Amino acid sequence: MMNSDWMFLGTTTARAVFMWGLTLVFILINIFLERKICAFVQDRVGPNRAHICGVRLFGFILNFADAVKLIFKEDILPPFVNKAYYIAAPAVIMTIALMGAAVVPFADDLTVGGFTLPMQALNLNVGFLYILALTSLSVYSLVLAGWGSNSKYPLLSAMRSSAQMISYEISMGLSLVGLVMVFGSVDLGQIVKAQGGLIAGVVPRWGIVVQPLGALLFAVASLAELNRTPFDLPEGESEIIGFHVEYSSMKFALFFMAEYANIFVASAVFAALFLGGWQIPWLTTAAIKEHAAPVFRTVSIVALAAMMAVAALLVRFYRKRPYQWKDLRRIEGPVLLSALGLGALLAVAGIVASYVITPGPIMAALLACGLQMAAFCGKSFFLCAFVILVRWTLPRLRYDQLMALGWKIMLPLGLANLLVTGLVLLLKKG
Amino acid sequence: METTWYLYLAVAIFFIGLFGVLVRRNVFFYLMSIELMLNAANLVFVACARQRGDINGQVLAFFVMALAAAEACVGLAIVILFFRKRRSISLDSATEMHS
Amino acid sequence: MAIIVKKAKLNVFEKVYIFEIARGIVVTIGHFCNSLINPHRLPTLNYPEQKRRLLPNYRGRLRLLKNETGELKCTACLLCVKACPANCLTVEAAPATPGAKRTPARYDLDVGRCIFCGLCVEACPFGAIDMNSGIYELADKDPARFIFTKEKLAQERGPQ
Amino acid sequence: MILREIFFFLFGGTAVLCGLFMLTRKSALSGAVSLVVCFLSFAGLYAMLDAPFIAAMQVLVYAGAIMMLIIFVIMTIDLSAEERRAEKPVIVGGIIAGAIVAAAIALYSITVRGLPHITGAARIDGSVTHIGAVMFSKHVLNFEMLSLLLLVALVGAVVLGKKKAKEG
Repeated sequence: MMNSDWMFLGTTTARAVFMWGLTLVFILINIFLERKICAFVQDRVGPNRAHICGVRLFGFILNFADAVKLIFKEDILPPFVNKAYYIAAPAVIMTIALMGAAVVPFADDLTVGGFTLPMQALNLNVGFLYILALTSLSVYSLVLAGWGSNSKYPLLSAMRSSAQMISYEISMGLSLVGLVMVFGSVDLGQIVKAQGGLIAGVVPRWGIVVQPLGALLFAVASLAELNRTPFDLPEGESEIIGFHVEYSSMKFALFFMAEYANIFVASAVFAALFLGGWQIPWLTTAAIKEHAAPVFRTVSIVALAAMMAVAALLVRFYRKRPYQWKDLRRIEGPVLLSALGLGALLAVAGIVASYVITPGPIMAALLACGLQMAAFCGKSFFLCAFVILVRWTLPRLRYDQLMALGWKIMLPLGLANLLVTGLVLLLKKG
Repeated sequence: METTWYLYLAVAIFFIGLFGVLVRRNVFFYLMSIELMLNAANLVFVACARQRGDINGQVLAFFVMALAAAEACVGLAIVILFFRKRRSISLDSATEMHS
Repeated sequence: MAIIVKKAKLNVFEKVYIFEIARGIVVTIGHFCNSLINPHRLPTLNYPEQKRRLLPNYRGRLRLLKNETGELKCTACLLCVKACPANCLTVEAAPATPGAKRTPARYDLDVGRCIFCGLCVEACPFGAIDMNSGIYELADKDPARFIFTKEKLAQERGPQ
Repeated sequence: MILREIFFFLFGGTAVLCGLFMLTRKSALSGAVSLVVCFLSFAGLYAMLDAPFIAAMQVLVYAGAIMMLIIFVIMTIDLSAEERRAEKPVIVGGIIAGAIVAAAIALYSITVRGLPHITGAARIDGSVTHIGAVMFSKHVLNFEMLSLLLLVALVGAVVLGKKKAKEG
């Protein structure tokens, strides 16, 4: 193999591993967000016990305790199940969830020393068709779980959920066609690049601006595909029984990990299609590269301000708290504050460095890449938080309402959106 | 990869489908075997499209897929209707045209 | 007779539903932000660190009361044992000595069985026992420690 | 390149094995699931043949829609009674058919052997843009007819599947 081949293989693997790792990290983040947002919306405290050396990271550490608990739980294989399907179902859904983020670009093409790397694990030219295909495959997991459990309730739930997912897939695909017509590509990388411009020099040309109805339809359809709350009939933890009642231990956990991974994938795809992906509004890649030092300075100042704000909140909480901790948690405050202080020092160092050092082209490119990755992750994070917030806001739909929404409202709206988009494009052309 | 190999594969798949149509009396297997045969035809289309450098083969394959979707849709509706009338899905019990 | 519930008439904004959803989300975001900025104001009690203020008639673990001279008021009349629906009390009287008051030789409470109903307190004619000891942290790993003897019941004094 | 051959045999072998597996299943759902795997490996073959759009469509339409529909119907129809009354294997027919298949494959191999070995030399652009351009210019009438066919199938399926108010 030639050197460039190795280079290609290495960078591709690195990109794939990055996206994979990001999905896994976001599983943890989403579980944390689910718990904490739920608690705060309901005026509760949320997880605040599990700690490592006293540091609880606002409840994030509970994830690890949870993982340990689930791994060491007894793994029950019920006697009359169809073993192959029963075991395959969680594996299938988890595999598909981890594959989903591969086509989402997370930064602009990185040009370093003559090499141009597309910052996308898999730059397919079928783009979101890949995501639609994966979505349609994930239905099989529910079907296999329902059938393999050899029990009535999972089977009923599997039928319910497969009907739901098939119905909403259509709306999902249809809501994206308008976007594709506007940007003229199905490749997510191209779509994100096309969103870099400005409309009338002010508003970023994001998908949500040019296709508001499409964005709404896609958001609703992806919520339905995710089996998240207004549409969580497949899971229905409180009233109706989900397809995974017969599962236990890590197999059960895999379903939920896949759900949280899918939340990230859906958020990332939504961010890429409608919120400009890695695009930072009013700041193109060229602009970042040109004004690397001032951009870096601004970022450092913003980071410094954010850390100060967090530190202020923390100090306020520790001072107003009406009780004292007697265990290791009493060192948490100093540890967190000193970590924030270290971060603040780094930010100050960055501000100073931005005056002293003039960055070369490689550093500027890396800076642009890093900033765009941060923008992408930030957008995904907020969308994940939004998805979770929606869960704690809206009640569940009834089954007939669900089907009526999918077929009688979303499908006609999607078609109307398509028609209007086509007309506008036609009028614009000539 | 030689196109001929793809053609061999398509033949094998086609005959598996044909065999299924001939042997199985369960109507679901019947339908699935038909899908398998259609897929074999699709494989030939796509392979030959690559061979000739002609995109029309792929377009045809796409059309076949849409056709298969229509066929499965109507076929399954008939299966449901048939099951409602006869409580059976064996083709052997479908020996008369009207009920 | 069936009651026919009339559906409320919805105006256009409510029918479109999206705006109502947005309003709901604003409400939850408000609660979220409020909890994020003022976590110390959340009504949750951090239990082992913070303790609930008990009401005066809160029924905690039974305790034996003493009179002014420091002797148990209990006369081992066994009325509490009779009143107990859960059979958690075991009382034996000490051998009688002439001239002196009867005292219990044994007064065992099995809190594993106790249902904290307070009937024993009501049954006691001498006011020798009460339940407003404020002792409620009774969980233990060893069932043997659920049995409280006379000494233990008499010595611990909660609030009031 | 050896990688292409490995993948060809991987996908092709999976397709053939899953097809055979499908034939020998007693339960319709097992057959359907193995056919899904078969179709997925077909998608892999299409992707190798410079047809990413067809590969995506294979997964979307065949695995995602058609097979899902079949599985859905299998789950809807109560098969327990049907499956208990095991399907009578058509042994004689099977043997005859097998013989025909073997003969046909032999015949086909002989005829193909006569042809020059053809290799995929030309690379074509199977992207959505290209296919779409061809589909909506040269084949636009076919496309419209196909959409009409799908509509007719949709209406037909609804009419057929509709429960009559009073079934005789």
